[in-house]
Amino acid sequence: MATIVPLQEAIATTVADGDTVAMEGFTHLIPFAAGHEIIRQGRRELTLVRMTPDLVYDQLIGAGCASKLVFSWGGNPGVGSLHRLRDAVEHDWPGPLELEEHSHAAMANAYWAGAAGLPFAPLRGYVGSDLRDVNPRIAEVTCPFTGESLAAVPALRPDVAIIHAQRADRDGNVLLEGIVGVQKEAVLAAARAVVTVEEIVDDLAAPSPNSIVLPRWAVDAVAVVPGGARPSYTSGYYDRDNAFYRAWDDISRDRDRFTAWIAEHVRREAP
Amino acid sequence: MATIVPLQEAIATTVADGDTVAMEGFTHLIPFAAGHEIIRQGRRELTLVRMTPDLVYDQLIGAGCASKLVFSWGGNPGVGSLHRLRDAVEHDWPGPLELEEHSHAAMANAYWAGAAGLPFAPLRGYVGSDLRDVNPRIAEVTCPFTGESLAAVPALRPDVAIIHAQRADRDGNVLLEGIVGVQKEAVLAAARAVVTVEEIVDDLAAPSPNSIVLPRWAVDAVAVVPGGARPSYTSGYYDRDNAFYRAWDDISRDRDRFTAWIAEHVRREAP
Amino acid sequence: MTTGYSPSEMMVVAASRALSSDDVCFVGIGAPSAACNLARLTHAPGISLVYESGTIDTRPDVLPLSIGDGELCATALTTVPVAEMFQYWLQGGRITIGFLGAAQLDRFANINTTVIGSYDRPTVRLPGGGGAPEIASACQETYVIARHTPRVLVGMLDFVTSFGHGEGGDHRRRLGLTTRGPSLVVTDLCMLRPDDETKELTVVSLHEGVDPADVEEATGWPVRFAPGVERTPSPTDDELTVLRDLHRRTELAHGGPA
Amino acid sequence: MTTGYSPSEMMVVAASRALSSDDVCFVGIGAPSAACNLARLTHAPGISLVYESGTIDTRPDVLPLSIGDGELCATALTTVPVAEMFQYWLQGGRITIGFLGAAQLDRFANINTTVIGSYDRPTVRLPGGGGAPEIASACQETYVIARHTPRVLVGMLDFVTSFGHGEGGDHRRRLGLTTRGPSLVVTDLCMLRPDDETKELTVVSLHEGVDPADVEEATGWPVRFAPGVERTPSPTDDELTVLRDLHRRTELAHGGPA
Repeated sequence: MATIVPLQEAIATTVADGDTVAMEGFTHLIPFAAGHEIIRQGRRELTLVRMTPDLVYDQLIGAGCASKLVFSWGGNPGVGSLHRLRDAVEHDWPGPLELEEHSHAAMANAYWAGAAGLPFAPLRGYVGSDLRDVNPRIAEVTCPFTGESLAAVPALRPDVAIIHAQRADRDGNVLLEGIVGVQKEAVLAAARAVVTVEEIVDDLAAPSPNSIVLPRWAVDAVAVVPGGARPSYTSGYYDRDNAFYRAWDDISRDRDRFTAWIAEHVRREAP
Repeated sequence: MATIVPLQEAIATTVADGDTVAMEGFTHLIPFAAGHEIIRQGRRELTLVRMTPDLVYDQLIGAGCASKLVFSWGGNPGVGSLHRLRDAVEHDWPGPLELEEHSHAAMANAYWAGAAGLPFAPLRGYVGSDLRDVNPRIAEVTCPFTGESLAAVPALRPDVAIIHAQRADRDGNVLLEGIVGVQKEAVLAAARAVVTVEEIVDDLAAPSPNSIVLPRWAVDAVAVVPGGARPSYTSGYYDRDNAFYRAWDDISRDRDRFTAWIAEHVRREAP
Repeated sequence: MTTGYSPSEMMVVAASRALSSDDVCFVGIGAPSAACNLARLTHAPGISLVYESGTIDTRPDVLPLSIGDGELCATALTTVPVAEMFQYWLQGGRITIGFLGAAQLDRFANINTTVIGSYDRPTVRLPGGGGAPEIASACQETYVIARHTPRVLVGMLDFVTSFGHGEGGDHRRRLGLTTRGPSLVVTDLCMLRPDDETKELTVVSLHEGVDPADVEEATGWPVRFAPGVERTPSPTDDELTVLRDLHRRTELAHGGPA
Repeated sequence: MTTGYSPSEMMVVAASRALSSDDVCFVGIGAPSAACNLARLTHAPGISLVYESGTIDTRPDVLPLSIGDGELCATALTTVPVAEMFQYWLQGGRITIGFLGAAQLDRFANINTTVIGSYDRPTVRLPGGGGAPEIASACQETYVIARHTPRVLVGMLDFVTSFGHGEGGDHRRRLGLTTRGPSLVVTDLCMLRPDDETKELTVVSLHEGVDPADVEEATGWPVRFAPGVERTPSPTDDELTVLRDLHRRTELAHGGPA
């Protein structure tokens, strides 16, 4: 059942060293503030799960929080590489990073299976792709009716899912709208769920009966963090800071400059 | 690609004798007018698919349109039996009716698999149920990761799906809202899709970016039929005619009275 | 039986008392819906009611006639597609209590809602399983509400639609089920719970005015009584008032008795 | 090369011409997005553009910098969750044309977007497959857009991220694929299509000012030319105007060149 707590407490009570953590958000609603809090709390040996490791994972990886990454596309969208991710994979800095690499379809299906309480998801996927050879967690399953062979991926079941949403009500029911990505699936697949929100309101004021609403009993902690998705965006609140995404290319290219940036903008600054 | 045509043409060009037809709608938005048109056109030997055969299937069965029913709950909700369905199963009137019987979870998953282009769906289902013994289309599949045995059902892939929706725009894009049931899945699982709507509008005016909208290229025929879901309801347009649902219990109990009702209210009356 | 309330009212009130504000209930139409909404309007205001039509945390002012009434959607926190309801919310293990009705119920709380007689040529074709087979396996526990007659509580089911405790003992565990299964049966005569060991339904509480002999006579097997069987407290004035108001609003809304 | 437009503009214009109003395109960021939106704003107003972030039939006024830009959602007919996008819309077979980019491309239009060098210790770690492996198999056909250099069009891929025609011939059919696969590759020098029989990419059209020798030099394998190779018509004034307006609006909106 959701409790409304400060961000520091939300992270401290849900994320431990060695946990598997899924911070989701598909360009939209990326939980940057929560990621920064994990860096401040100095978590180590995390397995980070995310379809599109964005700047937030580049920062967590560069800050030494992660030992493994489960992902399907790791770039700075429209800009280029994630240099901290590349440095970890290419040069083991600040430490080695194990990769479990999927396609988007497989990751989305793996979250789906986790949310649906299934041990695996079948998909028509990976046909002819070498990803099958480098990821032992891609298997086959045979249709019992047609005999067709399909790909199978194990359900994702993170210890913690962390997402950002537009708002919650005072009971902790959460609303998100716009591009909703795989956030609902990540929350339902995880053992614990943390949601940062722009604001707490009396009434969620769902624009239609079919918006994505997560009931309070599907969430563990809600923390109010206005701007918690910056430099990504929150539809209805603020736009994506494209200039920062471009600037990150330079900031992150150099280890020292990156470290200085984290020290100044993350470690020193609590929200 | 959707074309906007009269109901008579929509049914005549999509539904043939022997077809598998799924008319969906979960209490809400049941496509009665389209069902009546099928009766008027005298279709025979249909396999009718529907999670909850409602009065509309009682009418189609009693009128002799169906030779098989794929379903998971066949009653008059809150009232009692579907007498025409029972008469067909118990006494072969007006002809024998083969049953393929599932649970709701299995039917919903089977539509999901059809929409998702998969040959089957895995589910945690039917544990300890005798339904496994009477339905050969319930199989087992083993998780390639955990070794767990799960139930599997074959994808539903109807020849035609027929639904009712609130409105379409002039291009044939369709919007439904409220209780949306399995209509999206039925439409996407089917080879052909027919949608009756309350009205054609210039702008769908979706209340949120996440309402259920079926793009014009997922639909074959759209027919304007105001009141096309009566005596069920269309959220935002008219309420459920609960009195008719109660009255149906008497009308349908007797073969002659049923036949007279169909002659007067369905065969004689084109919309 | 004391006057002032009907056995059916007693049944609904007794069922409602078994629910708490922390519960997330998968609710069926009829008596389960009445019990869940009575609980919500009395001692369990925080309870979350989920209907298989996709409505989550709904607060209907009148009882639904059908599982997909507009009232359920209009008063819900959110409404999801039916496939999602069964995949994420039921199968995903989010429901604490599933409420089931039964045409036939056996001593291990297995349920038949499919056929009376043979499957291929039934005497009575019942509506079928609907959501029940998976409600019975996926919810953390299930409550059953049934009229107490020998035609309902039978010695042997004609068909097992929804698995309860099977042949008793650890049968659920042997089938790989990790959920608790039927933990309470409420009838218009009494309340029964499965024995800890054998899982056979055992009378734990008799409603006001009901004798053990009444229950024995109305049960299709030699029914057992728990040591120190209790007396179900009669409905309170508040419970009866709220329940009757609910039914009155429902009749008005639906144009006839529900 | 004639003046008045860049090779990159020629590439985007040539790709856009291959699209029609009846197409439903699964669009990637960058050149594919420019080509699809150019088609929508010129000769194919009915085209439906689908982005993997869940936006269906979107009509952005500026090109998205990322696949989940708010502009895509705000101008979409509808937006669906990402799991649904991959399950119902891509895997469900609803997409006529998938657009792919490539870090490396071989003569059978197989694509590498994973690593340069070895997988375990790469020289360059590329972003990875994203949606491409299934776009390559589930769409009715795919178009590839790539810069024409020997580092992109290579003799041998370091890694097959997305399967094209495999080893050629009926390799797709042997793997159970019923879709057509890559049917067109558009570069900044020319257009290539797979040979009907062998499936090897064959130059079918040279852009204005490009000689066969230019293409041979820029291709990492001994590239074949179709008999009667054509000359790609230069961009029209209208195409260039619309494309440049699109880029100008995009730069303004994103605060820098896209």
